[in-house]
Amino acid sequence: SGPAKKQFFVAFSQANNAEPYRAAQNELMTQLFARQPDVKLVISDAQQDNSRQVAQVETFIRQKPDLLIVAPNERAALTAVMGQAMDAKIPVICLERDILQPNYTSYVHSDNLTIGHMAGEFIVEQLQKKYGAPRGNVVAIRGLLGVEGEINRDKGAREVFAKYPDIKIIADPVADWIQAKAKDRMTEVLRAQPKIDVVYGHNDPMAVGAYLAARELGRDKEMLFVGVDGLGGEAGGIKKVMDGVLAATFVYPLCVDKAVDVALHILRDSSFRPEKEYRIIPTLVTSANAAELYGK
Amino acid sequence: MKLPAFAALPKNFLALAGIVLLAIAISPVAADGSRVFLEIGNLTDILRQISLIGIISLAMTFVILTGGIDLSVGSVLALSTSLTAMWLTRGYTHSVAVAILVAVAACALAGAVNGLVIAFTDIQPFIVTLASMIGVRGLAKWLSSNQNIDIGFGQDLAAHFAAVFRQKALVIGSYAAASAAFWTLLSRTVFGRHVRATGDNERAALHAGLPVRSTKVWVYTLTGLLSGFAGVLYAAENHQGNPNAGVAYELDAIAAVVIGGTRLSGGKGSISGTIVGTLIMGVLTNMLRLNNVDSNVEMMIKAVIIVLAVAVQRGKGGNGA
Amino acid sequence: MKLPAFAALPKNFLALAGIVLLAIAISPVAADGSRVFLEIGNLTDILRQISLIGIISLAMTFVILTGGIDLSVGSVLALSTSLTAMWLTRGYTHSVAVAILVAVAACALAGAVNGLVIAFTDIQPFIVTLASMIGVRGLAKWLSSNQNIDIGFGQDLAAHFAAVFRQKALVIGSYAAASAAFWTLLSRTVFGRHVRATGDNERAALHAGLPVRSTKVWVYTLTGLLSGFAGVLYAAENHQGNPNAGVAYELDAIAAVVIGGTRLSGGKGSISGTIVGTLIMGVLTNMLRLNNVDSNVEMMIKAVIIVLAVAVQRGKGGNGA
Amino acid sequence: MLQARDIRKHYGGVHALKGANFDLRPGEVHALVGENGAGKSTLARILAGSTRADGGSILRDGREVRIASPLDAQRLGIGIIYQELDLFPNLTAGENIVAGNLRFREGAMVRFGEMERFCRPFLAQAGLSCPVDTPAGELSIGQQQMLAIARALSMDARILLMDEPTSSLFDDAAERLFELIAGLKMRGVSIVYVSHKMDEIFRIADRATVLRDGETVGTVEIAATSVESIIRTMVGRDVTIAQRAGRGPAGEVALEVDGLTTAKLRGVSFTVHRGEVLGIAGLVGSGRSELGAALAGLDRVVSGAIRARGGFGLVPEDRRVEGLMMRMSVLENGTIAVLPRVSRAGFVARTAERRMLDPVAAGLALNCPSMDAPVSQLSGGNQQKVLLARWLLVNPDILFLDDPTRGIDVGAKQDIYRMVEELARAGKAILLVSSELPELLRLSDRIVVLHEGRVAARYDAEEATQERIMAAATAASGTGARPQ
Ligand SMILES: Nc1ncnc2c1ncn2[C@@H]1O[C@H](COP(=O)(O)OP(=O)(O)OP(=O)(O)O)[C@@H](O)[C@H]1O
Ligand SMILES: Nc1ncnc2c1ncn2[C@@H]1O[C@H](COP(=O)(O)OP(=O)(O)OP(=O)(O)O)[C@@H](O)[C@H]1O
Ligand SMILES: [Mg+2]
Ligand SMILES: [Mg+2]
Repeated sequence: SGPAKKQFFVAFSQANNAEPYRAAQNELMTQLFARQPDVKLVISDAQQDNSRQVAQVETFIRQKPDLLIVAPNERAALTAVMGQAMDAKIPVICLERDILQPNYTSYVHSDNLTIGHMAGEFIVEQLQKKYGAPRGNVVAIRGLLGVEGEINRDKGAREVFAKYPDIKIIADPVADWIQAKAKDRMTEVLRAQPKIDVVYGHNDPMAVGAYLAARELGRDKEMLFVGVDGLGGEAGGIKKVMDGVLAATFVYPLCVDKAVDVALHILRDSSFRPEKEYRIIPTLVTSANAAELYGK
Repeated sequence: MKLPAFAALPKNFLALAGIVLLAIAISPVAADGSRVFLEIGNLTDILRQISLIGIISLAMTFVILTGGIDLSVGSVLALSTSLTAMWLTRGYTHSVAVAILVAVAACALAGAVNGLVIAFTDIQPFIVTLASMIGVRGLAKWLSSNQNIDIGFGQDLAAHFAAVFRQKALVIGSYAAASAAFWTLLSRTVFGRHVRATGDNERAALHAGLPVRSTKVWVYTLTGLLSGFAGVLYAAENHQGNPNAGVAYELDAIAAVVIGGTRLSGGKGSISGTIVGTLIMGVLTNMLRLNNVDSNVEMMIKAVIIVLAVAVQRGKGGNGA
Repeated sequence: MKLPAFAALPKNFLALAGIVLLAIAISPVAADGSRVFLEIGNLTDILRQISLIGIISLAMTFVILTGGIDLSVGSVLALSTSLTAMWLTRGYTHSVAVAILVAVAACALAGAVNGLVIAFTDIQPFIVTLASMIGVRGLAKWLSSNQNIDIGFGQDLAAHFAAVFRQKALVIGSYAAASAAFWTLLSRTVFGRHVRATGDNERAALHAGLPVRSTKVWVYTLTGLLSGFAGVLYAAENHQGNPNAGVAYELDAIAAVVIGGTRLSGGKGSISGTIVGTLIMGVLTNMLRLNNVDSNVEMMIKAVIIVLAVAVQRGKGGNGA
Repeated sequence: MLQARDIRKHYGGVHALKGANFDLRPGEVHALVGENGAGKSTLARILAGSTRADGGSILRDGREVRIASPLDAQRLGIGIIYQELDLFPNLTAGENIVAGNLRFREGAMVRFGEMERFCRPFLAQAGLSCPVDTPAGELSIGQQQMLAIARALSMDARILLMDEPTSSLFDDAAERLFELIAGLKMRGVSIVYVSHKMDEIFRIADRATVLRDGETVGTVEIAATSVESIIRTMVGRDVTIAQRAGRGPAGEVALEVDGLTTAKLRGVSFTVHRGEVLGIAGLVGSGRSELGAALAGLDRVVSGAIRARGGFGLVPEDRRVEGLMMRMSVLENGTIAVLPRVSRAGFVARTAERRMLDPVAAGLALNCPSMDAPVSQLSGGNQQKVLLARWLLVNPDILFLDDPTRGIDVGAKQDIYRMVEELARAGKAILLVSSELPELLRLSDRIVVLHEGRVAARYDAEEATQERIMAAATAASGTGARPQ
C-alpha cells in the first residue's frame, strides 16, 4: 500500500441549502465524513442556480479533489460539467437527481414517481376507510413547477387517482415548496371549497403550511394532511406525523448514507468497482412507525 | 390646512376602488349566493396576508422618501424569525418578551449599521443594502446552521408564543397600529419633515442645518426594526424560524411603496399611498387566486394590472425617474 | 484627450487590483507549486462565469445612465432560453440562426415594450419593468408549460447548437465583443451622448430638442436584446431551455453596474466601470470558492468586501442618492 | 460688525478665493461686485457656513468666530439667500420657512397652527400672498425668491447675505425688495448685496467691495464713486458701454403668431420679422416663459396658429433646470444639439466637435478651466454662456431668449448684447424676454407687454418708456398702448 496516512479531499456540490431536505443531506454528509479522520469534506451551495452550480463544479475541478459528489440542480445543466470532472479522472457520484448522460461513476437515487404512486394509494386507502368507497375531494399543493420532483410526485398520484373517477383534485395551487406560501394559498382554497378530505402537499413544509391554514379556520379536523420528504429532527416531517399534524409522509431517502458508503470504498479500495446505479426505496411513515423511525 | 400626506390620496383610491370592484364582479359565488370575495373571512385573510409586507413597506416609505432604498429587509426578516425561534425553543429565556426584544433589537441594529454606512460614507444605499442583504442572509443561515427551527404545537413557551402572535386580530392590529404610528410620524412630527426634506433636496437640507445624517441612520434603523417585527409575526404564523424566509420581500415592499405614488427619487410620497399600494397588490392576488387562474396566466394578468393601476393614479406632469 | 468613459477608471482598477492581489495571495497551491487562482483554466473559468451577467450589465449601464432601471432582465433571459430550446428541439426550423434570431427578436420586442411604456407614459421604470419581470416570467412558463426543454447530447440540430455556443472561447469572445461595441456606443457616438444627456437632465434634453423618447425606447430594447442573447448562451451552456432561469439576475447586473461607479440617479457612469464591477464580483466569488469558505460565511465576507471595494473607488464628494 | 480677512478657497486647481477681505458695518447695505467667477458666491457661502474656507479668519463684532456649519451662522445672526435658491420643492412654503429655523421653537410634534402664525407675517413682509401650505415647487421662480427672503427674515438675521436676489424679479417685485431692504436697514440689519445690476447698487448700497479673480481689489463709498469707476475696478480695464447701433430695415416675416391660447396664454398675436428684435415684457407669471414653451412645441396649444419660416430655438430661463446637463462637460453641453453636424454614421468626431465650438466660445468670452470640465464647476455667468453657445451653434432662424443675461456680469452682458445685435444683423428674428427694462429698451425694435397671458400693449422702440411698460404690465388698461 501507499503512504500510510493519505488525506482525502471530497467535494460536494449541493444544488441549494435552502430546502430542509437539502439541509438534512448536508448535515448527514458532514456527520458521516466527520467520522473519517482521513477525509476532508467541502460543501458548496448553488442557491438553486444552474450557472452558479456549473461554476462551482468548475472551481472544484481546478482543486483536483479525490472525489466529487454532485446533487444537480437540474439535469441538463450539469451534464457537461460533470463530464469534465470525469475527463479530469475525478470519480463522480451523482446524488438524487439524474443527468442526461451517464457522466458519473455512480448514481445514488430514490424515485419520486414511486412516491407519487405510494401517496396516491395511501390517500385512496384513507378515503375508502372514510366513505367505504374510493371517493372524495383532494387538494394538491404543488412545488416549483417544472422541477423533476414536482412533476413526478404529482404525476404518480394522478395516475392512481385516474383509476377512481369519484376522487377529484379540486384545487392544485402552486406554493413553490415554501411553507408560508402554502399557508396563504391553502387559505384561499379553504375559502372557495366547502368540502376537502385530503391535502397532498408535495413536500412536508407545504403540507404543514396547509395544516396551519386549516387550523386557523378551525377546519383541520375535517381533512387529512399528507406530505413527502419525511425528514428527521424537530422540524422534520416524521415529527409532524408523531404530533398528529400529518397523517402520513414518505421518507424520500436522503441517499447520503449510501453515497458516503460508496465514496469511502472508492477512495480507499482501488479494486472496488461501484454499481452504476443504486436505487433506494422510499418508506411510508404513519403514526404506527413514526416514533421508531424518529429515533434513528 | 391641507396635509401633504393626503395629497396623493384620491387618485390612489381610484385605482384601488377599480380593482376592488373588479374583484367583486368576478368573484366566485358561494353556495348561499354570497360573493366569496366579500366574505368577512376572505377580506380579513387579505389583510392578514398583506400585513407583513405592509409593515415593512411603511418603513420602506421613509427610506425611499430620503432618496434611499433598502434591499436587506427580506434577509433581516429571516434573521428575526431565526432568532425568535432559537431563543424560544432553546431555553435561552423564559420570557416571550425577551425573545422578541432580542430579535427585534438585533434587526434594528442591522438597520442601524446600514444607516451609519450610508450616512457617513458616499456609498449608494443600493450597494450598502445589497451587501447587507447578502451578509445578513449568510448570518441568519450560519446562526441556525441552515436549519428551520420548528415551533411545535405543544404546551411550551414557543407554542404559547405562536398561539398568541399568529392570531389574525393581533397581526392585522399590529399593521393598523404601525400604519397609524408611521402616518403620524411622517405628517405630524418634525422628524417626518426632516425625512421629506432630506430626500427633496439634500443640499438644501444640509444648508438649512437639518440633521441629515441622523435622519438617515434613523430611517434605516426603523426599517430594520419593522422588518424584525414582521419576522416575529412570520415565526408565529409559520410555526418556525426560517433562515430562508423573506426572499424577494424587498421587491414586494418597494413595489407597494412605488405603486402607492412615492417617487423613487425621494422627497415626495405618503404613508396613505403606500397602504393603498399594499392593498392593491393584496386584492389583486386574492382576486386571481379566488378565480383559480392558472399561476402563469396570473403572472401575466398581474403585470398588466400593476401598470394600469399606476397609470390610473397618474395624471400627466412629473418626470419618470 | 481624456475620455469621460475613462474618467472613473483608475479608482475602479484599484479596487479590482486589490481583490486580485488578495485572491493570488490566499490562493490554494497546486501540487506543482503553482497558484490555482492564476491557472489559465481558472482565469478563463472566471471570464466565462461572468459573461452572461457581464453582457446584460452592459445594456443595464445604458438604462441606468438614462436614469432608469430594468428589473425584467432575468425573466427575459428565461424567455430566451425557452424559445431557443423550443425552436431547436421541436422542429420549427432547420437553422440554428433562425432559432437564435427568433429568441433574440422576441426579447428585444419585450424590451421595446418596456421602453415604449416608459417613454410615453409617466410611470416609473421600476414599476414598468417590475411588471414585465412578473409578466414575462409568466409568459416563459406558460409557453413552455412549466417544463424545462432539454437539449440532448445527440447529433441533432439542438445538440449541434449547444456544442458550438457553449464553447468557452465563443462565450468569452461574445462578452468581449459586446463590451467593445457598447464602450464605443457610449463614448463615441451621438446615441451615447443622448443617453447620458437624458439621464443627466431630462428636461434640458427635451429643451435642446434631443430625441429623449426614442433614446429611452432604444436603451430598453438593447437591454432586452442583450438579455435575449445571454439567454441563448445560457441555453447552450446548460443544455436546456429553462423558464425558471435567471432569477435575481437583475440584482447581479445592477450590482455590477453600480459597483462600477455608475450612479443610479443617472447621467454619470461608464462601460469600463461596469466591466470592472463585473470582474470584481467574479474574482471575489472565485476567490472565496477556491478557498472553500463555508457558503454562509462566504456571504458575510462578500458583503463586507463589496462595501470596501466600492469605498476604495470613491473619494469624497458627490451625493449618496 | 462682520469682518472677513484674507479668506482663501480652492476647488482642485481652481482658486475661487485667494485673499478676500471684507468689512461690514452695522445697518449698511454693502454691495459685493465682480465679474462672473470672481468668487462672490463662494465668499457668501463661506460666511453662511455652507462652505468651509481653506484659510483666513472671520470676526463678528471684533471677536474671531468659527463658522463650521449653517447653524453656526444662524446663531451668529447671519442669514443667506442663495443664488441657486436652496428650497424644498415638495415641502410647503411654511415648512420651508421653519425647517432648521432656530427662531421657531418646536417639540417633536408639528403644530400646524403655530407654524402658520409664525410664517404669515414673514410671507406678508416679503410680499408673498400664497397660502402657507402651498408646495414651494408650485411657485414661480420669482415667488420662490420671495419665499427664500421670507425664510431669511424669519430667522431674525442681523446680517443678511443676498446673492443676486433680483436676478429673476421683475421691476415691481424688485421695488418691493428694495422697500424691504430699506426697512431692514432702519432696524439695524446689515445687508451684503451681491449683484451685477449697477443701477440697483447705486440706488440701495452704501458701500461696495469689488472682487477680482478671488481677491479684494478695493472697497468704495457709493456716494463717492461712479458706475464707470466700479466697472473699471471690476474688470481691470475700461468697458465701453456701446449704445444701440442703428439697424437696417426689418426683412420678411419670420414668425406669425395668431390667437395663441394655451393653459396660460389667452389669444396672443404678434409677428416678428427677420433682422428684428421683439422685446417681451411682463410681470413674473405673466406668461412670458409659457410663450417660449408654446412656440417650441413643449406646451399643448389649445387654439391659435403659429406660422414659422425657419427653425426655432429656445434658450430657457432656468439654466440649471431646463438648460444644462450639469455633469456633462462644457464641450458636450455646447454641441449636444448639433452633433449630427460633426458626426459620420453616428460617430462623433471629437476634433471637429472642438473646432466647431472653439470660435463660438471665444466670441462669448467663455471662461472655463477646460472644455472637458463639467459645467457644474463653472460660475453662473459662464454656465449661461455655455447655453448661449449651444444655440448659436444651432443657429436657428428664430431665437427665443428667455432672460439671457440673468446673473451675468456687466462685461459679459455687453458680449451678449453684441451677440444679439449681430444675430439680428445676420437676418435672424429674435424674441427677447428680460427682467431688466433698460436692457429691453436698449435691444428691442418693438416691445410686446404681457399681462396675465394676454397682450396688454405693443410699442415701437421710440415710443416705449420704462413708465409706460410698467403701467401696461401692472394694469391691463394699457396706458398709451397703441392698438394694432
Ligand atoms: N463646487 C465647485 N467646484 C469647482 N469649482 C467651483 C465650485 N464652485 C465654484 N467654483 C469656481 O470658483 C470660482 C468662483 O465661483 P463663484 O460661484 O464664487 O463666482 P461668482 O462670483 O459668484 O460668479 P457669478 O457672478 O457668475 O455668480 C469660479 O471659477 C468657479 O468656477
Ligand atoms: N411648475 C409650475 N407649477 C405651477 N405653476 C407654475 C409653474 N411654473 C410656472 N407656473 C405659473 O405659471 C404662470 C406663468 O409662468 P411663466 O413662467 O410663463 O411666467 P413668466 O412671465 O415667464 O414669469 P417668470 O419671470 O417667472 O418666468 C405663473 O403664474 C407661474 O406661477
Ligand atoms: Mg455667484
Ligand atoms: Mg419666465
